[in-house]
Amino acid sequence: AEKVHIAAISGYFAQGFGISIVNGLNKAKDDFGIDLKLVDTGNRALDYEEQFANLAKSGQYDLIFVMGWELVDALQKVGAQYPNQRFVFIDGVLDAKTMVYANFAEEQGSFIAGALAGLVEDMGPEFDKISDGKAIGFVGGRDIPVIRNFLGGYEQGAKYAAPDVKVNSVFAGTFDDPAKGSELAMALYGQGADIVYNVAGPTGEGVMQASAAADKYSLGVDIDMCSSAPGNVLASMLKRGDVAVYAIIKDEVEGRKVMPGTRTFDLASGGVEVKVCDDVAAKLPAAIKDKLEAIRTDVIAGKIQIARAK
Amino acid sequence: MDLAVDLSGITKRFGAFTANDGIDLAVRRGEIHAIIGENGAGKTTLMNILFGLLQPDAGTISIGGKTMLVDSPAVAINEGLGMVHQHFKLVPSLTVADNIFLGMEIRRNGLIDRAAQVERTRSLSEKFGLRVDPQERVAGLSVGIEQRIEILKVLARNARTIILDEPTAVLTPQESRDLFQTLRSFVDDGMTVIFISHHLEEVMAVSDTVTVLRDGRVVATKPKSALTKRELVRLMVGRDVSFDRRPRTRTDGAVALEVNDLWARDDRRLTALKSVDLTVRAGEIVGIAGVAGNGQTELAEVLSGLRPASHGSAKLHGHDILDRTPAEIRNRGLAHVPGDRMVRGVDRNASLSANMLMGRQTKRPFARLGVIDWSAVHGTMRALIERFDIRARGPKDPARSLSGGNIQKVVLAREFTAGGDVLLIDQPTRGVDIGAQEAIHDEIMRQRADGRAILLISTQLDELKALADRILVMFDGGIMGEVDGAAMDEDAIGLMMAGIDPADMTEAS
Amino acid sequence: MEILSNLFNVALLVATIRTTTPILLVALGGSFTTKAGIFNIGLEGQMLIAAFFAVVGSIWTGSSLGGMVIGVSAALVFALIYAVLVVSFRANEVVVGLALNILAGGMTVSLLKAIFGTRGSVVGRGIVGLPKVQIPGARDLLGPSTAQLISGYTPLVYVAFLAVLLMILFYNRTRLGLYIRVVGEKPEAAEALGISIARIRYTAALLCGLLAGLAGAHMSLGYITMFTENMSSGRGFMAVAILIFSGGDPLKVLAGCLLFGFADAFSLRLQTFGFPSYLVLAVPYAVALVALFALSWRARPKRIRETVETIRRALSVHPSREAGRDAPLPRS
Amino acid sequence: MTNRLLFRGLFSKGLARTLAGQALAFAIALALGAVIILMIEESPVAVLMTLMRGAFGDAEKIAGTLLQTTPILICGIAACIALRGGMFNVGIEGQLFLGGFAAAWVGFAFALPPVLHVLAAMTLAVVAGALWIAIPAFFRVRFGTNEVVSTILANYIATLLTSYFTIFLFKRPGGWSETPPILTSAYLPELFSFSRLNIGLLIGLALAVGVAAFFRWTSAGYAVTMVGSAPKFAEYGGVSVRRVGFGVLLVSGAVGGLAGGVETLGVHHRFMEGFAPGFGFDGLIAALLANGSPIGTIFTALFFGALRAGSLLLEVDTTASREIITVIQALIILAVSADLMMRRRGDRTGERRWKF
Ligand SMILES: Nc1ncnc2c1ncn2[C@@H]1O[C@H](COP(=O)(O)OP(=O)(O)OP(=O)(O)O)[C@@H](O)[C@H]1O
Ligand SMILES: Nc1ncnc2c1ncn2[C@@H]1O[C@H](COP(=O)(O)OP(=O)(O)OP(=O)(O)O)[C@@H](O)[C@H]1O
Ligand SMILES: [Mg+2]
Ligand SMILES: [Mg+2]
Repeated sequence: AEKVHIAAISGYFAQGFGISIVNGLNKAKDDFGIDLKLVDTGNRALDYEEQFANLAKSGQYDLIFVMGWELVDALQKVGAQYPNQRFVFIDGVLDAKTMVYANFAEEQGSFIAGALAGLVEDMGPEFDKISDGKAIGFVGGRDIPVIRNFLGGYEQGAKYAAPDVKVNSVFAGTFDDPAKGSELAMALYGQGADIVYNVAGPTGEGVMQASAAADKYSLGVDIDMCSSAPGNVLASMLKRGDVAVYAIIKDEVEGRKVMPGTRTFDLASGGVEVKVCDDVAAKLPAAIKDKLEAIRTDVIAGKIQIARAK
Repeated sequence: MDLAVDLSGITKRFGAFTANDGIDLAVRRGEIHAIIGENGAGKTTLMNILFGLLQPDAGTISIGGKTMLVDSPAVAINEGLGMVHQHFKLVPSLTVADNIFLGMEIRRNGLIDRAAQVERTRSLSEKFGLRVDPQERVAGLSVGIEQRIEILKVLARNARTIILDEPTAVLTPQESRDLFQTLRSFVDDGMTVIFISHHLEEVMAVSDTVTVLRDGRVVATKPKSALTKRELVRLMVGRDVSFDRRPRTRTDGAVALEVNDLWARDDRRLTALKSVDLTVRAGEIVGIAGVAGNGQTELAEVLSGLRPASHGSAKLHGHDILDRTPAEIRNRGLAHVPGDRMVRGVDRNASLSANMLMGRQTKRPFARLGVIDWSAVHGTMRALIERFDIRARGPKDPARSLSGGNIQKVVLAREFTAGGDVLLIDQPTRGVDIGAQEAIHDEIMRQRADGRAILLISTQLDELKALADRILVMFDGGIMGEVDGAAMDEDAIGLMMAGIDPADMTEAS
Repeated sequence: MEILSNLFNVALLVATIRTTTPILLVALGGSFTTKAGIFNIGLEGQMLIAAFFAVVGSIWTGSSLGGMVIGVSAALVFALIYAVLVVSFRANEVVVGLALNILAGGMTVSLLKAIFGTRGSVVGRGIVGLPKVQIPGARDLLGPSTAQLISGYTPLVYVAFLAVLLMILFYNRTRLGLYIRVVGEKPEAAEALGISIARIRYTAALLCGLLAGLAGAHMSLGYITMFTENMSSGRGFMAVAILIFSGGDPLKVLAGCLLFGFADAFSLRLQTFGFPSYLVLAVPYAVALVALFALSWRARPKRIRETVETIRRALSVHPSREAGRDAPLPRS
Repeated sequence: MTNRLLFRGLFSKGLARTLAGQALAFAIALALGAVIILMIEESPVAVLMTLMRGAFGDAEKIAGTLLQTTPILICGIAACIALRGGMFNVGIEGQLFLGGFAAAWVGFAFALPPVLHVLAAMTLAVVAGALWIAIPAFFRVRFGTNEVVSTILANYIATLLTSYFTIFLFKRPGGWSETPPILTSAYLPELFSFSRLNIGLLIGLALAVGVAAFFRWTSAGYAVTMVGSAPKFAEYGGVSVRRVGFGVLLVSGAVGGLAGGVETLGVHHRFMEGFAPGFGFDGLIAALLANGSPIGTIFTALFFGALRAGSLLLEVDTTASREIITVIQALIILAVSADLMMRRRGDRTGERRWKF
């Protein structure tokens, strides 16, 4: 078959979810021998349209993966100018019918993470390193809708599993400042939270390290972060960008031409999932594991409705 | 002959300009050697070369009989040379002792030993009779004390030859006298003194040998005893210059400027003007005498609106000007030649035209509806260059390319043509060579004849004597007294400049 | 009450010490250049490049000390470039500083890619962080909660605070310190005594690089153990701000850094009370700005004294001219 | 006599030297850049050609370059104005953000007839920029508070404040962290059908020429220049140094706000978080490299714009990444700032134009 040419463009390849996408792309490259081009948008909105146009105009890419909400407007404009160029927009859905949308249900995964945190916190000192403060925390990168969606799912999950556990949320205002992430987590731990969920890219790495320093728990995001602070990471909420891009490229390579439409990656399809770290899994009482599994089943079955942040 | 310093064939060029041209200078050990010359004659340049601050393009330097390369002040200091610069080089935030030992700190265990420095300063100060408080900060000390510190700095380095560049320009006559006594005692101890001065009396009074520089060349080196003052002037300028009083006819105009009980503070917020009263009439020149720093500059600044007064009144043609902005006062008819021409008087980097435009940038014919007509500006400037004999290529030359005297003429040209009928002139010929001085004096007399009221501030009695109808002497912010310009008594003025009422003196003696 | 005790506690002070340290280190570095009369807006870049090379060095040498040395060396190279351009070539300090910041940003990302094959951050991968120093006996003497205040930080925290004292000593009692001050305050004085202005400024720039390098190494090996692009996050600029209004005096620098560090640590805690993050995040900058304005207001004690005098005089009986001879009447 | 010759000589020699120095600096920067490019296993020639093609390859690319130039130019003019008055406005970034937001707000919150709408939005952008610098400016002229510090700090606050407005008060429902789009009546007209390049560029050019003419030909411009280069002289000559200083900073801030308005109304048609980061600093560097001359800033801004635009293609067509471009750009700035030949002589009297 002819070689498939793929380009991927984003400003976030350096951060959690972006890394998982790059992982997926690289895996596809290894497995299918595709031609792969990664482009960094930088952070200036002025540049986006030209960058898309440069890619689209070359005409050599079968699919162009685009990731990041701030790129949507530019993408729609350029997409309209190059109707023959197929774009895959990752991490959201718009109403246009011209593109492929890969949509992730991060609120579902966060709901499970919140439920896990709620359940563990509810056990109190019974569980290693947990106080009876009944509080958990959340550190976001910037206060933007996507992150709010994570937070919403997390809060709903925690409330659902343990109604009297309080969720304290804070934002670092940046994805690039791990020191600040660590400081924020310290503040949350200091105020009684035993478990802190980070959705903050590199800033969140600081949260993971703070959990080790304070000997409390953290929850990873996007990719498996259990090794960031062994013994102090409860679980990671995986947002499987790698699974999504790999699946889409696989279709393309195997002749099932990727056509406009929406693909949803949720708990049911394995697009988001919560991976409990092995050491924690070993300690977690069976009852808790069962409850968590029940909640998961209910979410998949649609018995539990989770509101998305707007 | 036992020479302390022997310079031969020293040549120094700045670009195409030769500041020192094959200069030979031999200074005998144990003498006071004066160097005189017009502005820009190359005196400071020569001393800077001797001291290692500048490198000559040609020539050799011998110190104490050894010919050597002096490529840094450190070398010169090592050879027993010390220099007190024209502009003092003290660090205001450091104490007296720290300043004296800067560059040769006394250290113990690698740390500066403050106590030892203070002790040494104290003993030096006693030994040479130069009193200072070693632990005081230099910021806020008077220039006289600053000079003492500079001299102590030199002595602390065991200098055997001391160079002083215009040491008396900022001193009162008494302070100068003390200084020369000190210098004389140094020489008696076998040290050597080289000093630069513009004051011929001073040179005649204290030096043993005099070297005259003109245009970067030595025109004469002679023992003082073989010279007269008149001869010195001719050697310096190349012609006879008269300091005679300008002829005049007495005119009694209306009161133009009236100042009553005026008080003000200086930049350090200390009282600088104390109850100053004066009046200036149209067609007269009122001189203000006094040692620099006794409130003259502040007086000029208050009158031109640059400095707030703290009390009193000042009226220009009967209008109160104390609460007015500089622009309003200008518009009322006051023109001001500032004492500090490089900072206040010009923008060195701007063209002559731009400098001339200041203060009239919104007025016709230079501007119409806020738009400047540069051709009119250049035209006027060209005419001024002609009229005031300013040595410049044209109106677009940057001010910095002119010599000090010519820059001063630019300022005078601007202010004399500003249309004001009251002229406030602060140090019109400071640092200006004698030839240019004459021209400036002519112009001031012309302004007087035109009926302008002129307040002339000068630290040079010769100048006041030549120009002023009446002379007020300022001391410590107040007016000590008044003398008639035509029949002025220099001794009386000198006493008043030092803060002594001549009446008291005569009584006492 | 509970809110207050939740806000103001030992943890807040400990956090303040942590947030203060990196800014303090880099600002103390900048103190050298400030005192020597050159303006260094490139502290951010020196810190960033050091943070990167500290991580690289720590992986290469397998030791945190090795990392620190290599990180500091990188900052010194930047400092040297700065000095060559600003001191020898008389380039505009702001342009050079800003350009070096840009260079540091671009270089770290490029090298990250070249060395680690990733974009963004390096975590794990054998980075050896600096150990925590437990002060022996602190726990027994002060109790576990207060002991945190002085014990359990990474070494550079102690270095930063100790450096304040050392630098006071340095400026006041050592020859080099004195020369740096003189060169900044009155270069002609230094020149006339044969002190080389250029050499002193080079030295100051390199000393600045040394401390900025330590600040960077602290960021990536001490504060946390990782590198991420742009991780200095404006701390260098904050330091520049503090330097300008402290004039580089170590004590004032310390005060400024503590103020900012405290506002930072405090505002992070404010967020948990539900204030919008964007407003709360602006608090440290707003505090610094208000402090700056307040200080420049206060910097005119004489004016205030004069005003007080005016009022006093206005209230008292009209003094006679004789009495007012040395202290004249203020104009009403 | 000698002086005349001396100065004529100095001047022409100086000019030749400056030009030669700049060329040398440029060559050194490019050589260093080439080494770096070789290190990432690309051909320097190919990179340079791609860069040129990306910046000037066809009409669209040239328009792209000019599009990048516009905000740098306007920010650069803002910096020039302050520099002329002897001050540093490092807060252009903040004024840009506030101006951008203010224009967007007028754009989406009000329905006005076309031209009026643009004018209203621009006016508010300008006012926002001026207001944002008003407090630092006041403290600068009244108490001498260093404006470099206060405007740097104000930048952070401005960025966070606009984010707050955008996300908490005016977020477009369902959208990214952005305001609702502005109405088409508030759009700045585009110059060509094939590009987003809009009359913002003309505004920038007109501003550059206008500001240059203002300084060159008007009484007020003369007063500002004098306050900047010799404040004591200006004060003596009757210019109110404080009032002029305040006015200069205010106008500089206003132009910074205008830059934001142009970006919002001309390009993005909405305000979003992080909408134009770094333009303020680019503008400042462009202005400093042009030595504070508005006309010179047109060229330095164009140079930066071309580099940025060129690097966009570079990233697609070669394996060199945008960071490499950043590195080369920084090297060029460093080399040019050093002005190699001019300042090598060790004279100690070299004056600095701006003090901190
Ligand atoms: N660094 C320099 N660059 C160019 N020209 C210089 C420099 N230093 C001095 N000159 C010029 O050399 C000449 C001699 O200057 P110098 O300072 O030695 O004069 P001076 O005799 O000390 O005069 P004054 O009595 O005014 O102090 C002057 O015309 C001066 O402008
Ligand atoms: N940077 C320079 N390069 C070349 N020549 C200079 C320079 N600066 C000054 N000069 C020369 O020095 C001469 C005058 O300088 P300066 O201002 O020192 O004069 P001056 O007569 O010594 O007056 P004063 O010392 O009282 O200010 C000018 O004519 C000029 O040619
Ligand atoms: Mg001179
Ligand atoms: Mg001299």
